[in-house]
Amino acid sequence: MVVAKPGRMDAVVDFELTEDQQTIRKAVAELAAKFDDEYWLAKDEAHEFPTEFYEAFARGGWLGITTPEEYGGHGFGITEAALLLEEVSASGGGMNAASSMHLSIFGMHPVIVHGSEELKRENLPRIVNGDLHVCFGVTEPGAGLDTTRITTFARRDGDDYVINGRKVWISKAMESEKVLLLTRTTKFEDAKKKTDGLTLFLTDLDRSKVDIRPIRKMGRNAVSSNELFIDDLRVPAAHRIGEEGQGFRYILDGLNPERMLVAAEALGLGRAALRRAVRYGNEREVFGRPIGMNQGLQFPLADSLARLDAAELVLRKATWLYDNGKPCAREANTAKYLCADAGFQAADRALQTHGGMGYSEEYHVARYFREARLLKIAPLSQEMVLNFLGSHVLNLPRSY
Amino acid sequence: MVVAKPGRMDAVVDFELTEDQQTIRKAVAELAAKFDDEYWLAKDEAHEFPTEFYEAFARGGWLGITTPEEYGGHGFGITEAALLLEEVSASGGGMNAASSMHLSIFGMHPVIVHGSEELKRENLPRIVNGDLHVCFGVTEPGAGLDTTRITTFARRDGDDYVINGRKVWISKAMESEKVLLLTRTTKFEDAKKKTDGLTLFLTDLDRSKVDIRPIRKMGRNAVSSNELFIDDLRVPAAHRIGEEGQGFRYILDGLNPERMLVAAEALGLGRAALRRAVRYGNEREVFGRPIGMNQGLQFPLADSLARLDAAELVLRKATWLYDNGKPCAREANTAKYLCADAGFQAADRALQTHGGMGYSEEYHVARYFREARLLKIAPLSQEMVLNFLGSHVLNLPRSY
Amino acid sequence: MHWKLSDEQNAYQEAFRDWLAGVAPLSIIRGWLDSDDVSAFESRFVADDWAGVGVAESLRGQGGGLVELALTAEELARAAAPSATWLATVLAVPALAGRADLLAATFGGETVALLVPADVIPDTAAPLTVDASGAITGAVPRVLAGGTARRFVVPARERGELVLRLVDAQDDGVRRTRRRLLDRTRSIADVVLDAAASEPLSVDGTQVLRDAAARAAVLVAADALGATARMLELAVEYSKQRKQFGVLIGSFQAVKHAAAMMLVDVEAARSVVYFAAASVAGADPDALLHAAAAKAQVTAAGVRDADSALTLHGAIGYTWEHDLHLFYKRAKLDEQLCGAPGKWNDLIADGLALV
Amino acid sequence: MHWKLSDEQNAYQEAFRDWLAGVAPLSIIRGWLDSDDVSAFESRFVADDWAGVGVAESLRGQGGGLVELALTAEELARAAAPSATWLATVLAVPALAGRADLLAATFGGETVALLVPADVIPDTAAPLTVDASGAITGAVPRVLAGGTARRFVVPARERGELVLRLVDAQDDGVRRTRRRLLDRTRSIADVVLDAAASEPLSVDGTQVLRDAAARAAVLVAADALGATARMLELAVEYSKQRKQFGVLIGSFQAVKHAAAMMLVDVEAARSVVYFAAASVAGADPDALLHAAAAKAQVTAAGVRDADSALTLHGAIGYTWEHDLHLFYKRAKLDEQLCGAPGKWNDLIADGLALV
Repeated sequence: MVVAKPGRMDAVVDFELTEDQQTIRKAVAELAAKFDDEYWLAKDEAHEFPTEFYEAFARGGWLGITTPEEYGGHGFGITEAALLLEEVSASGGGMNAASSMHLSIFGMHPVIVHGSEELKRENLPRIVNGDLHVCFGVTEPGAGLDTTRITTFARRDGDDYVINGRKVWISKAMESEKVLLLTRTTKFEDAKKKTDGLTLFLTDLDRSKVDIRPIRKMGRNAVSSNELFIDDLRVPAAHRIGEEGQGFRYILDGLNPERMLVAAEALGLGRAALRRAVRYGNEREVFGRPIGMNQGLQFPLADSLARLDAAELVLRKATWLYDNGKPCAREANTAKYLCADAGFQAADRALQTHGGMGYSEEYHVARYFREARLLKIAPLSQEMVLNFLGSHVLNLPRSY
Repeated sequence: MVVAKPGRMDAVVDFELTEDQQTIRKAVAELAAKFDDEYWLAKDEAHEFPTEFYEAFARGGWLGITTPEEYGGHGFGITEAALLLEEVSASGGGMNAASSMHLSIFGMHPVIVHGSEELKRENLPRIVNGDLHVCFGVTEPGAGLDTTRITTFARRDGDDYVINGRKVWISKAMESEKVLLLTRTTKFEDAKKKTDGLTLFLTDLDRSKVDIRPIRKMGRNAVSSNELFIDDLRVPAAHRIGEEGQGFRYILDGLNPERMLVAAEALGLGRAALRRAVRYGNEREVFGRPIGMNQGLQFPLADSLARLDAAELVLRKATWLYDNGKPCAREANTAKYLCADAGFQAADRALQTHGGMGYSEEYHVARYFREARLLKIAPLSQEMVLNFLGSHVLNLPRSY
Repeated sequence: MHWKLSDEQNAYQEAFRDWLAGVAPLSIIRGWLDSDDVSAFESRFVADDWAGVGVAESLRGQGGGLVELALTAEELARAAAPSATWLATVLAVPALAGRADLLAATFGGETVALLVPADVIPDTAAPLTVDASGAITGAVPRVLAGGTARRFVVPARERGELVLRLVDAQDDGVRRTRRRLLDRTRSIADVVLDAAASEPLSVDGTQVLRDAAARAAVLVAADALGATARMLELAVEYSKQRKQFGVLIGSFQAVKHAAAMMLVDVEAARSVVYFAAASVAGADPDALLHAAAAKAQVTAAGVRDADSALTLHGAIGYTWEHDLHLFYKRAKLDEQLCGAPGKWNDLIADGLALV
Repeated sequence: MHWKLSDEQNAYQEAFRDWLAGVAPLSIIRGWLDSDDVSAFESRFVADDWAGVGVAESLRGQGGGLVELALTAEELARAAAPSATWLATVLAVPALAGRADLLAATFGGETVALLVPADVIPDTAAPLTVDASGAITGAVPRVLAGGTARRFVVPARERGELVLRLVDAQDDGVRRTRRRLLDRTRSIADVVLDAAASEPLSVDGTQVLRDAAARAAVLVAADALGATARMLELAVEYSKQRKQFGVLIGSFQAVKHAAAMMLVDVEAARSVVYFAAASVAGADPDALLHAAAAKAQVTAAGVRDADSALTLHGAIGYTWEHDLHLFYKRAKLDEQLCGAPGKWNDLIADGLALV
């Protein structure tokens, strides 16, 4: 027995951020703070891309945080990327701010890992300096969450491919020069395995071949979400990423990071909402007494603070696992669920704390609330996370 | 013992709507159905008053449902008024539709009960035929929920009063010709009782004296919410309702009906959202199987249906009590809490059921969701309802 | 529309509540529960003539209907009084229609119970099989009042058809094993029939079981209502005497809001339960949906509110001496009794016309 | 950053879990609980040398710290093992610093406990008063392990200052009354001191109690984590064997989602508990807030998940024979033990800098 008993112990779990990480966090917060809530309110109302904000972060070199140094980036991991997007969101910029750069931060991962040297030299430095806007063309109306069901088809034609199909919920397509486009080069029914026969391209979003229609939506209106109608888009084979038919595998690598980054954005949004709620609770007086003195107001906010902290811990653990090359699907999905849940709840309670004023856009919590709601359905719904955990972690049988 | 034992019993509680009530319900639903979701989406996006809708209901004579017959109305009770607004909201018109006529339905209650014959003859028929739009000028930024704390002051000056002050969250002020305006004619600090010294007017909203500024808000955008800056508005004493100093009492009569009507609107909104969710669940197929077959989707919707039904029962009980001259504060407040809660939850679940599409305005649940959220804070927050019930029904001591 | 109970019903509720207060104060009930023998209460309940209330005169009852039964269930729960025998009987007795002898025996105190598991919706239990001689073999776990019933009404399949047959609990072919529940105010037993003799009952089995399901939903919901209402009373009382930091805890907004939310649930539950009772009694076409909503909503709220009450009481509520846990456990069991909310939600989902 | 326990700690957890499995399977534990005597377990726990794990060597412990204690708490709860004595001791023992004799006795099995109510945050309990002769008089309800402790560490006020004094539980001036809890794996007693003799303890009382509060929060949260993790295991196992309508209930989305939500809570709880443990152990300036968040969040989630587990089990979970209720009651008590979430939320609200 004694053998198993611990003697004097060293520090156990070290939850401290590294100095680099603390510096990143601080610097990002300071830069983001230059763009206040009024800026975001105006951009959201005008449905206008936050160019000034985006350029400031490009100038600061932040867009290349995860890009390898040989292409002008800093080569940091998901942990740092998550800190960046969390702070950007927490500044009050929320999803408008995060989505304006989200893809630049990690969307190029498949290109970095599987792209040709030429493709990388041509694109990555322009991503880093902010000159190149790219959108992510994966989701399709018919495919639901099973990406293997997409039908957008790339037909080989000499040195080119000719692509036809339809995509939906493509963020920032309006503002993008290029698209990271997932297609089928073998039809679902002809593929040996359902995950075979998908091919990924990084190519120009040629407006003469691609009709881009923005979707009217409830929030995050500074960055467009679009439907794409692709009609005979001709793409040189050189724009293909990696091998033909391997596209699904390339995308798959990015799923967990994607969930962690969205979790970070939800977390930041919750922090922003909570900050507003506390400020209002302290400033707003009714009968000479700040409403923040009411338990009925304090407890829900205290609970939200604790929930956000808990969600943050799971997120940090997930990014730490990923950056250390360990399996993290369980933690990444749990973090997405917890952060989206805690973030929305904080926004909802912040709105409630403001009473009638919460409904007015001028207090900004309404904007946070509209944006936070998105994260419970995108990039995948909370129910899908539960399905994943139930099936793949608890090994429960297939659902009815 | 036997004496107390029931012998053969007659029908006990009769929950059936009367024939009149069923007819009203049906007729309203049919008329409202002429204005579809696209109509409301367009009005909401354009921030445009639903004139066509309003006039259709005016032509149908519905605006006078509670107005006494001698003034052109039908003299029905709150039960019928609640059915009307519930169906209007449930049609998909939601709060935009309900708010366009809300005040015409019951807002004139103080005038009917306490107003001069002249005031009634002059205004009520025009309310009924829809020609006269009125808004309700009570809420003030400084007063919170304690109406006695308002400071808008009406100074007597010969046969007139001269009014100065500020109001907030005044629905439909932009579109209104007149305002039902609550003022103080004795300052709070000079009043014997805090509820004394308030005086109510029904007068013209003279744009040269009243600056009306719409509030940018999260939803219900077809009907404006406004701040009013009143600067030396001169009002003839003839526009005063009842006695000077008794205004608070006149308003008080209307509080419970107000809560019941808002509850009905929340209930209708929940029904509309649930209908959409069910339709989408049945239509939307993933892998050749309607998503409505998933328990994970079915149970929350089933639960929402049951909650809405429960809330409806409490609401019916409350309106029945009111129309039968019985105390109903407990039931009216409970109904407001339950309906706002169930209505928002149904909207939230409907949005979730739609997955990504729920976030798009084109599926309308996003609009319901934005509107349903309002009812958890207006006309009073859920927390205030709980405070009321805790203090006045459970007789718990004053809060800290 | 008409939104109140009749004076007669109010009078009945009051009289029954008074009777319970006299015959079964909690101090006495605790004695019965600890000794695991509630027969004293049950015989007194029969002797004082309450057993037939809410049962049609055609069934040798005293008239009245489901609303009276719901009032009875609510009061029994409010008193934490034993009720397995009563509930089992009122659910099973319609199966004895036309059998004057059995009905007389039943209201004389010989409990009759449906031989179905206590945790399923009565009409979804798997029927047993009858052989040519009318002997029945099969095992049914967790039968409400299964340990004390004198007779069982057994859903069985005969030539492919669902029928109800009567088995004498004292038949040699009947073995039963009491199962202890956390809530001791109700009792169940596993019952095994080993070629037990049975006689036919001349009622439409399908119909009787369907009615039993709807009635069970309403009565268990009424039980949860009674338990919750009582827990709210206890929590409010407590919060008016117990002080913290020198002030009554009832003055803390968090406490006040929690209590008010319980009140909201009780208010809603009362409307839902009596609406469903009237709807089932009046054979409204949607009666089953109304009953399902009552069962799913009210028992789920009961569980929620039981936790609130426990939290409002603090540690005192966790002590054996305090009465709260009697109602707490009762509310918890009500959630499962005669089908958990999820099972009733299935029914409601059908009402939604979801595929 | 570094996100895993050390190999040593994992080895310890495993070894302790194995020991529990061998010495205290549920069948044995149930026997102890029914006979209301857990001393057999407690002496074996001491004899096999677990008592000093996580206690500094300066206190005659075996080293390690709050993380090891949290691992111990989690495993004790996962096994539904008696833990009142252990918890009381690890919270009180720092008060004996420098008293080699008492420390030796303590780890020899003579339980020492703080004389504070089990349901308040330890450092918020009202101190008793000491007379000139050092005699203490006063009543303290619901003391953890109050019925079995050999010594009490008593927060007292002496010349306006908070001090800790030691009272021998066998002193004539000490009267104690056991209070039965619904969760029998923990025990409390009301303790009355009637001019009980006491001796001073040479520690900073305020500091010791503040530490005790933070440690209590972490350890009760760890207990809730262990109980919840075990309930999740039980629910998942059950849903993989139990069939309904011919399919495993685990395949119903409603069941799957409920179980997955429990998993999410457990995942979060584990991060929160061990983060708080490390934070308190490392005397992080925000340590108390971290501990408060752990107590408030994890024990509240435990209650939520206990209900989910019960629902997933259906009626079977309500039967005395089934083990679920042991963990269910444990999770419920953890919510109240050492301060309900509301009390800890007060602390967190301060952290929000709300007025």
